[in-house]
Amino acid sequence: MFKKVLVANRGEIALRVIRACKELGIKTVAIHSEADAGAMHTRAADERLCVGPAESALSYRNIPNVLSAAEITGADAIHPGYGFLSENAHFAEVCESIGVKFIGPTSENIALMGDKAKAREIVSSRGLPVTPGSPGELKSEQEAREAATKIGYPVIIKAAAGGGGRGMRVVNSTDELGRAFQAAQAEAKSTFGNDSVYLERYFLEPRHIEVQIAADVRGHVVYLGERDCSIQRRHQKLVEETPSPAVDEKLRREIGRVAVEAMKAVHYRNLGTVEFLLDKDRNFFFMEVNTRIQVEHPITEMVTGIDLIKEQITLADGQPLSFKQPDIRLNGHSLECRINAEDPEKFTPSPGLITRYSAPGGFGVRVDSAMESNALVVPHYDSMIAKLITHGRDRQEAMARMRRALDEFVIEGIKTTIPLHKRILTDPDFQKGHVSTTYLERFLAG
Amino acid sequence: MFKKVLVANRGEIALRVIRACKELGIKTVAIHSEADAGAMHTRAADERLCVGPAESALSYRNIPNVLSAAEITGADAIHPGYGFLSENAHFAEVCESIGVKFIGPTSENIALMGDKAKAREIVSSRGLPVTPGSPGELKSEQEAREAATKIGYPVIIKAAAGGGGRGMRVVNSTDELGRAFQAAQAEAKSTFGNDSVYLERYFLEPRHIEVQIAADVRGHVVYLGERDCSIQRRHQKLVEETPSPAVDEKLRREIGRVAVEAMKAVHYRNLGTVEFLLDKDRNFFFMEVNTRIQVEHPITEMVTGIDLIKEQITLADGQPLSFKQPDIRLNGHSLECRINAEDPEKFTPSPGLITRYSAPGGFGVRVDSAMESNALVVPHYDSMIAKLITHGRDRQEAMARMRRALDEFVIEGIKTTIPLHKRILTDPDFQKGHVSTTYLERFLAG
Amino acid sequence: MSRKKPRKARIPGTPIVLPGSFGTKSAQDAAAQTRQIQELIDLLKRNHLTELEIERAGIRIRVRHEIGIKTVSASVSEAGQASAPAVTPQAVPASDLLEVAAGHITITSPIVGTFYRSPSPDADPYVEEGDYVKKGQVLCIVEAMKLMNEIESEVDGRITKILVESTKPVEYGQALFLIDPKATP
Amino acid sequence: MSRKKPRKARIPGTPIVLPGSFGTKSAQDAAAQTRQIQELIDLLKRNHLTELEIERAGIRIRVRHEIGIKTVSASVSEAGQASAPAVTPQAVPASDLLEVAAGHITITSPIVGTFYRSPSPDADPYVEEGDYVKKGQVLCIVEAMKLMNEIESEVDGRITKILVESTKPVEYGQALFLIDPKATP
Repeated sequence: MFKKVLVANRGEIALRVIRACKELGIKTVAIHSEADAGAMHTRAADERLCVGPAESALSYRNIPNVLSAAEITGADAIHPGYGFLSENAHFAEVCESIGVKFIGPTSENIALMGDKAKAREIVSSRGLPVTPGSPGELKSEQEAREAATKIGYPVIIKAAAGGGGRGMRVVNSTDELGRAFQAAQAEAKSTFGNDSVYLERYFLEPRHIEVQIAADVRGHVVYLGERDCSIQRRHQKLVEETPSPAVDEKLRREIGRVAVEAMKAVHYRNLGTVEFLLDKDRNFFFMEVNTRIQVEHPITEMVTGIDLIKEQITLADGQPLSFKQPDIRLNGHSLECRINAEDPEKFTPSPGLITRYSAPGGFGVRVDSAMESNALVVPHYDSMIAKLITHGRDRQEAMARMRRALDEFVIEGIKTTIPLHKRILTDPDFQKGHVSTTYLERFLAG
Repeated sequence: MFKKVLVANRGEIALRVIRACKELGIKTVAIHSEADAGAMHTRAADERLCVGPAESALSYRNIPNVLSAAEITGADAIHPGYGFLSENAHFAEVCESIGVKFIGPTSENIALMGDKAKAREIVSSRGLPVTPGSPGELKSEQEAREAATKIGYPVIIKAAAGGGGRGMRVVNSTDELGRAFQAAQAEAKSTFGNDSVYLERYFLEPRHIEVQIAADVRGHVVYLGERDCSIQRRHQKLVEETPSPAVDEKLRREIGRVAVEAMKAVHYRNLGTVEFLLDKDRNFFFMEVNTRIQVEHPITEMVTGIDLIKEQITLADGQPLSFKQPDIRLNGHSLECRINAEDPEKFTPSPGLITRYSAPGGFGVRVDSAMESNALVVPHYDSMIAKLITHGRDRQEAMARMRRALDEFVIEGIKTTIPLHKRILTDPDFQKGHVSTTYLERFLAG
Repeated sequence: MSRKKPRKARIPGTPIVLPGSFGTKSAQDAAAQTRQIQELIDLLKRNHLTELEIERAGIRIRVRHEIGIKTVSASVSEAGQASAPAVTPQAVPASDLLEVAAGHITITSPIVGTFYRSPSPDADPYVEEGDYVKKGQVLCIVEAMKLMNEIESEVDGRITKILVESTKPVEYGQALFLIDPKATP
Repeated sequence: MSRKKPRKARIPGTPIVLPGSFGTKSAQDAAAQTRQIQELIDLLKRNHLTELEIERAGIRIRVRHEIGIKTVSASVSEAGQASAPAVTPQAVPASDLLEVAAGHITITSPIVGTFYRSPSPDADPYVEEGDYVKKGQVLCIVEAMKLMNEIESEVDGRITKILVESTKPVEYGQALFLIDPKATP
């Protein structure tokens, strides 16, 4: 087993990884930028090291400094968390080359899945359902036009290297295609340095369903149920839950089987998430694979009882999966609300000093956060400051628990999205499970 | 269902009950003494009311004031928590007579189980195993001498109305009996106002195993696994766990069956705990029934997923049990550490202002506490200020999680038992599960 | 201590007596104490507490914020030179409590119940604002568990304020009347 | 801004310059600012932080507590009359940072790596305490990822203190040398 893990991240996920390491008896090294000196994650670790100024490109994303930090502290593995270097195939490769274990999939896995068009192609070639779309990269507007006509409007143009909604354009008719294609290409180029785009059918009111999978070095792959992440604002998830109100046992097994096959096809290792789109007629289509631990992983932990971060670590160490498919039983229901330091109506960031912080507690309530009273929310990074997770015997109980936990949560000094979450949790459509990826937009407008 | 519940308690259990009511959509009334004005439980409730000065006899135990509080606030039920009025049969009876539901067993259940000797007699008469002892009250020293000779030394003399170690005397030989009998009688008289005593065999290094049961008005009784509460100091529990390392599936079913039969014999209603003594040869003996929710109930919630406080409320409302015996599956392992405001070596109380309070979080960690930064631990009541509960897939994981959670727990300004818990959690005997009710005494001496 | 008596009929109200001074030994001490009290008040407000009590070296300071009434009251009692015991389960005797207000005595409810200003719905109120009352005179009834508990005045004086409406619930220690003990008819 | 350069050989150290004053406009302002800084320092210490930065109405205050070195340093920079932007992802230019110490300049490590005082194990150290150095002179090497990065002095002056032992790891921004820029040979 690893003796010392360097955690190449900050905030709640860094703390989450440090906690898992402590429980496994592994020493930890925290890295931090100058803006994060004294942040909770640095105090929780056994060692800490400043790796650069506030800008993440010069600190948390600074590969030479991060690797030097591992070298001089004698860390034998690096956990990248999510964001930053977590889906950087080059970083994973360099780690491997200098003998520091990258806790995640192989660099080949990351590189392959990073090319969304190629990933779709491979999955499709195995006979698995992918969203109807162009087989690969669209070389020209003409190609795009032909593909769109074949698939049928509306379609969506996406950047191959994309994510987070950047480089995407919805096209409703042939008239709109030319301009949209050029705009998407330009945005892909400027955002990702790669103007490669592809095209898919655009679904109205689809659900975002993702399947957590885990794979060991022997090639065993297990799925751990799905997560419904349909509640998004500008492709940023706000509320997640498992099981999905739209997925029954039969559909769960089907989607799970597809996810496992897709991962086997690419010789996937460690943890990953296969994203699907579920349409109103319960057809599901492969979208992409996230090759990192995800923000919303705790809800899967709550219903399976399995610590996914520990599993990542033991899998990276070459150990077999600690469970087999029949061991995975989904107990009850779990919800997660992402609490962001943002104005709950205008969504403008609200960094600053937290003058009072008091997290909810009691049965079925979990808080993953690196905040506390008198902590400073620095403006340089992601605005998510806490994940509030509840678990109940059923969806009703998980929701009731979330409402009372949101009521208990005190964060003063900055604005947060807690009031928005309270509104969502009392919305009749949400309570009935009638949501899709367009739900929040309508909810906010209404 | 009840519209409004008055919570006749304070501290973490009052908050626990208020949380359950909120999740059930029931309004709450907090009562408090003058010393507790502004305590967290009063802020969490919908209404609050001062019922007397600091002394609990004049406030939390003041039956007229508590009932007046229910009357003037229009509460239709009272949850007594543990301690205070929770096992007062008279209080339960008065509640019933004025049409306010007492959330707990019937007053007859409480009265019967409050007489420990009589309870043993009834259980024994059903052919269920009770600790070998006098059949009922010992009228004279001569009766005690005869009973002890029949059972064999060592024996323990206990107050019939007793609890918490008061009025107990261990007798090793016939020479010691006379003095011990008189002393136990005198202490029973002065402590409980009743000099009735009985006598049982005294076991060396037994385990304290208790079974959680739940019963509805139709007479269905279900057991929810056992709790091992062997780690005690002067009969005060410090660490509890479930499942017990000493109980396997077969023994669990046997003890569970006995517990259910005993409760059926007395027409028990609502939640209760049947306490057993488990000797080194895995023989178990009925000791007594606790007719209240217990401090350590959360560990049972963690492994069953069932909210016991909500179950108390719905059962008191006359609803059927929300589960059947086959629904009860014990998932994983759970531990609880009681954090007391005490010197961790001398056990002297340490009331005062908590200058900084930061509770641990993350996966598998639950904190039940009504404390926060700048809260005052008043000297008038119980010293327990927090319950730290962990859950893991197995005992190893629950222990590792407890160690890291204890490391994370920050309580400044007063002394707490956290350092003692850290020592226990790293003790090889504890880690192997080799404990008994004499464990802590030896551990503290060693 | 009258406020500790269990419920029974004719329980006299608990007056809160206003002292001449905080009882400190010098002007310097007084200033330091004022600052300390201000700090406690700030702490109290900042933390949304309703009561805060500190006891150290024979000085006991208690700050209380009645959320309903929106006033801040502070009381100080000095236990002499001897250092106070670490644990003091006893409540402060009522006569040591000070009301930082306009020199009035407060009659508080010794029990939880329902406040009635008259012996029966169609009877006249026991007292009105502006009335002069004698020590021992019945001021009101607090009903609890069907028992009518008459609350008496403990001082001679003039009722300057009736703080609770008839038929309203009252908690333990709730202020019912303000009496000016210096007023004479 | 030299401190933002990616790793390469011969990265000059980042001096921290001591200013003449805090740059405030009047004595009154200065006093208010001192109080404010003191409050920040207290907040910092109370919360075991190592750094706290506040930006408001064109004033930027940054307080930092180097846990290793056990000194408290504070820096203030004024952005003029215009109200500062709410979000400032840019680091403060090095020349605006002030070291509240004995008038010395600190040479810090611009990268994470291993500190070496000499070019090879059997070579003499680049500099010793007491040496006079010229701007541009190599003071040490910080090795990272098998690359030797020479750290140069940015000023003329005398090495008054070497703060790190050879072969020890250093983090980004760690102080390596103190230089007295007023000293002349």
